[in-house]
Amino acid sequence: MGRATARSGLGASMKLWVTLAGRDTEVEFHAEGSRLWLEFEGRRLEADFRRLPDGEVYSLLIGGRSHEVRVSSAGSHLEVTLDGATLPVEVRHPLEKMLQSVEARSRVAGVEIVAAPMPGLVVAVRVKTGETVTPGQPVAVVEAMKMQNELSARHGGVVTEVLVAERTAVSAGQALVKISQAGS
Amino acid sequence: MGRATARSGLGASMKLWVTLAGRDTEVEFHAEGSRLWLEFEGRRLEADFRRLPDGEVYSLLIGGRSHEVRVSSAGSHLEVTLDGATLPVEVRHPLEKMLQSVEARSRVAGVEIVAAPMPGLVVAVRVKTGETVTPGQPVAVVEAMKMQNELSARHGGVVTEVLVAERTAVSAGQALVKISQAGS
Amino acid sequence: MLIANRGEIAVRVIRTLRELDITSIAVFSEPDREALHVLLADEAYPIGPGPASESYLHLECVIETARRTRADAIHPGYGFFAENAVFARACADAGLAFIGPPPEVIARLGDKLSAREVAAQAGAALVPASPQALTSLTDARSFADRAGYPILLKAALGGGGKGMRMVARQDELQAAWELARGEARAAFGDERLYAERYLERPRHVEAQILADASGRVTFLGERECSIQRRHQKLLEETPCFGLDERTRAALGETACRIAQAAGYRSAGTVEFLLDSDGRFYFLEVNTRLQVEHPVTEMTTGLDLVAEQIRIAEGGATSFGDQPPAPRGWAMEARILAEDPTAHFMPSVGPVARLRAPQGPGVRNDSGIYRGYQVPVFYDSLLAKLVVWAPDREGARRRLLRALDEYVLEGLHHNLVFHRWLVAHPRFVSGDLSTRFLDQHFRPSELAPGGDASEVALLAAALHARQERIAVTLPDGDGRRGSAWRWAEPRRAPGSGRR
Amino acid sequence: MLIANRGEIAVRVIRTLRELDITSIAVFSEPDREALHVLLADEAYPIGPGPASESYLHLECVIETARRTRADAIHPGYGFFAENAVFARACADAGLAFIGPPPEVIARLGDKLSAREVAAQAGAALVPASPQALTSLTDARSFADRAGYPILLKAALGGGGKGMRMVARQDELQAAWELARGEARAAFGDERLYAERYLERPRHVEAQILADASGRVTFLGERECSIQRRHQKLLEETPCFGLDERTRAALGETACRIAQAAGYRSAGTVEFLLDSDGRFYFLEVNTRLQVEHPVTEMTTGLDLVAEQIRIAEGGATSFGDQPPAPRGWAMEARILAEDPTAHFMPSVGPVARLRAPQGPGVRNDSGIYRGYQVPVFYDSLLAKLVVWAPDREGARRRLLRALDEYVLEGLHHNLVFHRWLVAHPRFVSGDLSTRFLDQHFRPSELAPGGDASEVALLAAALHARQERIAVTLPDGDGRRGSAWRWAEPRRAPGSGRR
Repeated sequence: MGRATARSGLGASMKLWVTLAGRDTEVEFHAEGSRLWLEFEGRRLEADFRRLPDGEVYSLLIGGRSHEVRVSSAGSHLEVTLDGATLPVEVRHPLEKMLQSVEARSRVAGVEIVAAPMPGLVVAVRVKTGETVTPGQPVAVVEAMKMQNELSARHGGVVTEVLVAERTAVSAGQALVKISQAGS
Repeated sequence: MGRATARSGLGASMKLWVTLAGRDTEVEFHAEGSRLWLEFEGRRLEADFRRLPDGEVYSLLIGGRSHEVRVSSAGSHLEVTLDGATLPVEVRHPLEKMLQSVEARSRVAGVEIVAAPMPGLVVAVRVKTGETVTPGQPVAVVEAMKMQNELSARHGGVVTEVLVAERTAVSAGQALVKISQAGS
Repeated sequence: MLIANRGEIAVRVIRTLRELDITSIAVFSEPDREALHVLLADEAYPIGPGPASESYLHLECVIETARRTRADAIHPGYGFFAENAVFARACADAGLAFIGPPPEVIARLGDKLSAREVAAQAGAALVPASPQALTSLTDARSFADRAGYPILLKAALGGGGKGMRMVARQDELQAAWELARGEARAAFGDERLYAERYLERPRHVEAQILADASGRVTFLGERECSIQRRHQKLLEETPCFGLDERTRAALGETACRIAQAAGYRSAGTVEFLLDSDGRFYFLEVNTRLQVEHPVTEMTTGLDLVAEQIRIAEGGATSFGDQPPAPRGWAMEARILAEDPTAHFMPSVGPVARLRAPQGPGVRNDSGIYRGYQVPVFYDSLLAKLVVWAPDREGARRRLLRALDEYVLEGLHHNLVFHRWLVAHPRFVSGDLSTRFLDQHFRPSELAPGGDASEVALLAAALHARQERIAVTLPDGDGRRGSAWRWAEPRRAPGSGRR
Repeated sequence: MLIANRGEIAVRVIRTLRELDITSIAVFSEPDREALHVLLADEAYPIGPGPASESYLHLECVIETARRTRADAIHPGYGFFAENAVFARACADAGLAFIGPPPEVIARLGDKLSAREVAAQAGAALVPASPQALTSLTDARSFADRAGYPILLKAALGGGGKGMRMVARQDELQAAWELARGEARAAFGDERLYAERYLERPRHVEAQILADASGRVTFLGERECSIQRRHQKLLEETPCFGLDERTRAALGETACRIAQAAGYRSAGTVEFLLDSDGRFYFLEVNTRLQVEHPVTEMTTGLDLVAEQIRIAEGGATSFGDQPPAPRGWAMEARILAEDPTAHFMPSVGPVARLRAPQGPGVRNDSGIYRGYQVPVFYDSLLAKLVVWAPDREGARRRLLRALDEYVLEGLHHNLVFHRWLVAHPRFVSGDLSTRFLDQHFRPSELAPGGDASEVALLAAALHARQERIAVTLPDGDGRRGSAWRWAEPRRAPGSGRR
């Protein structure tokens, strides 16, 4: 893979593609003994990436700067937590990236699902099947942690299904109301 | 086992022998639904023993008193840590206890081994093979964590073997000097 | 002493009880079996299932547990029964000392309308408000028409922002009315609302008072609590920046007069709105220990829970007639299980990793520990991060340092929000009001900067490389094959090997 | 700024640097790659293998790292290079500001013998001592014969109890001489010893001073550090119990005069022995930040590291000529990886579980975190637990509460020792001396009480029952078979089943 300039067999030099919020970067690794350099975007920095004993967490020294990061797998991508923020990063082998670029995607469009953002209790459903809702119109109220949260339709359209009754406990992500988007 | 008065199959009632520093107690368990009572030394207390998510640690509510305990296995016995102190406890099935009482033990006697109490560096060996040492006589100095620790013979006798040289790194429990006890 | 509460405040009370050599008795609901207050208390007893109404708010069960465990007294913390006169009376009837003011004082000040009467009689200025509870939406509409929009709807028994809604225009009134009533019913079992005129850019300033058993009232300094979201305080500090000595003294005197007029005992807080012209208006009295009491403890050196207990025992305060002069500056950030990047949506989950900040001038009051599972039933306050320094800028920098140092993973929380807030130029300059977030907060500003993105990119690449190596297997010809760890099936047969 | 240290003190300095917006640059030895100071610093660089002489005490390597990372200044912490004049001079030569006094002051005060000269000239009383370094055992013997036993052998460059031995009788002299020289050589690279008369029941009291860039010296209160084991302080407090105001003032003035006479700059500590008759004798000057500096920070509200940096930048202290009056009482317990039930044997290992105490009046300064592996190469200080309260009894009770709350598992430590100490009647009454442990400490008193034994018995039984159930397997006839988890083979074939 990559440039076959490996000095010492395993991992001496390799390359990966990483993508974060549209930023698409090639990272090349060069290992020499116990030291490791990264080349990316025309720069070259020494890296020391050490798994800490306390969970899925690393200490990363990159060009001397010290960072503590958590990296965890989230389905097809990785999630990196640092300084309290979590960032989704895709990592790909260069070959895989080539293949992906020719792949097409189909999307289920035209249906909006209003879902519970977190576990809680449905205290009100404000719409009925067949009713037309406008963008921003409240459709349900979910109580969680003593606060009542009003959930609204984002795009609006016609309510095709009401999936929960009032006073029902719901889990995070559970669909409450389906709305067929106007025009689709 | 024990009294076969179990109401609900598994674990409804059972008995164990526990020993701590010579105190030898029979503990009988009575489960009723999700509640559990312990009978021991003529007393009966309700217990709620819950494993905490943080390691091998339990929250124990015993007669309402709240304790946080770590219980870990140490070979043939258990070690219970509470309030910063670690106590060794033996737990036995009643049948096993009966069998053990008829067992005899052989002991290797008459040899004293002076061992490194922790990892460190041997900075001095004060005795030679064949030398007679008195009880309390220093035999070696091990430096660890910047302190020099003088190790002495407990019983004394004749040095039969010096197992390390000065300036050697030693690990915890490593034998340094063997002493054949006078009179054995 | 039994503590009829949970979370950080139960832990807070247990600490003082231990220092005073008083046995601490915790109670817990089923999902709270592993909560920190259960672990730290001397004794702990179950009182029912998760919903507060069946456990922490189950009056008979709490009183019965206190009786059964032979407690002499009950500390209610804040929330739950803290401002419930019926509970305070039930304690007295059961021969238990209630750590707080007498039931009739709670009743009189707990009802916002009678509290306003007391305050008015004591000479405090009031924000124009409906003279009694609104009986209908029409009532609310006619008050608003008289006083002018915007108005504020508030639960008569309210507190902590529950059952409170701002109404900017007439067409918002009906929806707000219903939401506020729903919340008031759910939180306090009483759906009565009242309304008041909404000031444009007020600051929320409150006076900490302590009334001893003989009725002597001491003012222990004010707290600035303007940083709020939906009437929920997020960050508090003491003293109040820019408050001149005359206004501070007047505020303290007014608070003491109100407490005296009400026959107050124990620790209490008199809340005011401070207008931009320096005038202040009485808001309400919180007849309990406040969430934000630690900032006052930091500047005065007092333990307010210990003072409450002394007073309940019929004694004087620890300082008699020489209250300590407040020293330096303190700030408190409420660490909530809420995601500030997603409309402050509450979050539950395990505390996967926790390393609280330490070092000079830092105090943590927390109800969580590593591995602890935050339950869904209660409010979202995980911990309070409190700092002290000789001056405001020192405290601000210390808070920022402590926030940077805070490691809390496994659930969403508002640490990035506090970092944004404490670094905000308007916060730095002390230009605060209860509208601060409306005016300045944009969730997009919480997005991590360019440096963080780069670090995340490289960390992900390094992790991928390392995990890949970790699962490599020998391959016959001396080279190695590797498998990717994460779930997505590889598309190219060669891409998983090298 | 580069921090030429590790552990809790490196973390301590990093915290202040962050508050001052100064980039913190950590250095680390190989076994310290995962240490807390590496994680918390802005930047971190390797400087060599585990032994201090090849890393933290490798002068060229430290200076070269500072140069390469374009640091302007080096903070030495305590220990390592903190009192090394050669290092301070090397910093100056490399254009780096050394955070501490000038090299010539370090040299003059660091040598115990010339320090005694300075003190004597400044009018301080001295404990009778050998006028210069002892060149031989014979020298030592003749000093002891003149001054009378017991005597104390001390490393000329010593500190922290290293290279220090008490000699009670003549026949102990030779062994002590050799051990002290060995330790002195290992710790300071200089085996010179001197000797002094050993007072019978003295207290160790020290004065914290701060000398600004213009040479103005301020006394910031004393610290009582009598609780020692082998000359290693274990618990410190401020103020010093029972010290009358006149003696306190005299002590402070003497300390300031000594500092002025030496041309002192930065933070420093003048140590005295306080005899039971109220007279005090100069011991030595520690030309660095002390381990126990936080107790002074608690009562004065100052950040001594920040003050050091201000002074190094050529500025005045933050308080000018109005030093803050110390307020209340502070105590510090040193949490060491030493087993008090086994001759305080050092312990290494992983921090398997950690929950530091929190709440009012508690400060933690710690170099550890959960999962951290304590390495064998450095000293055994894991953390400092510091408390503050308005008075000594309040601070003592708070410390006891915090010690009770402390969860630290995975290696041996001295928490049970501190609990014993802080609850001891002689400690409660303030009857302290440097012989406290010799007189009162019996390891057997650390054994847990009867209640703990009972809880341990029951916990073990419950664990056994639970583990047994946890590994039960279905058995054909609907009953269940179970296997014991621990290693010992079962003897009776039936005993593992029921």
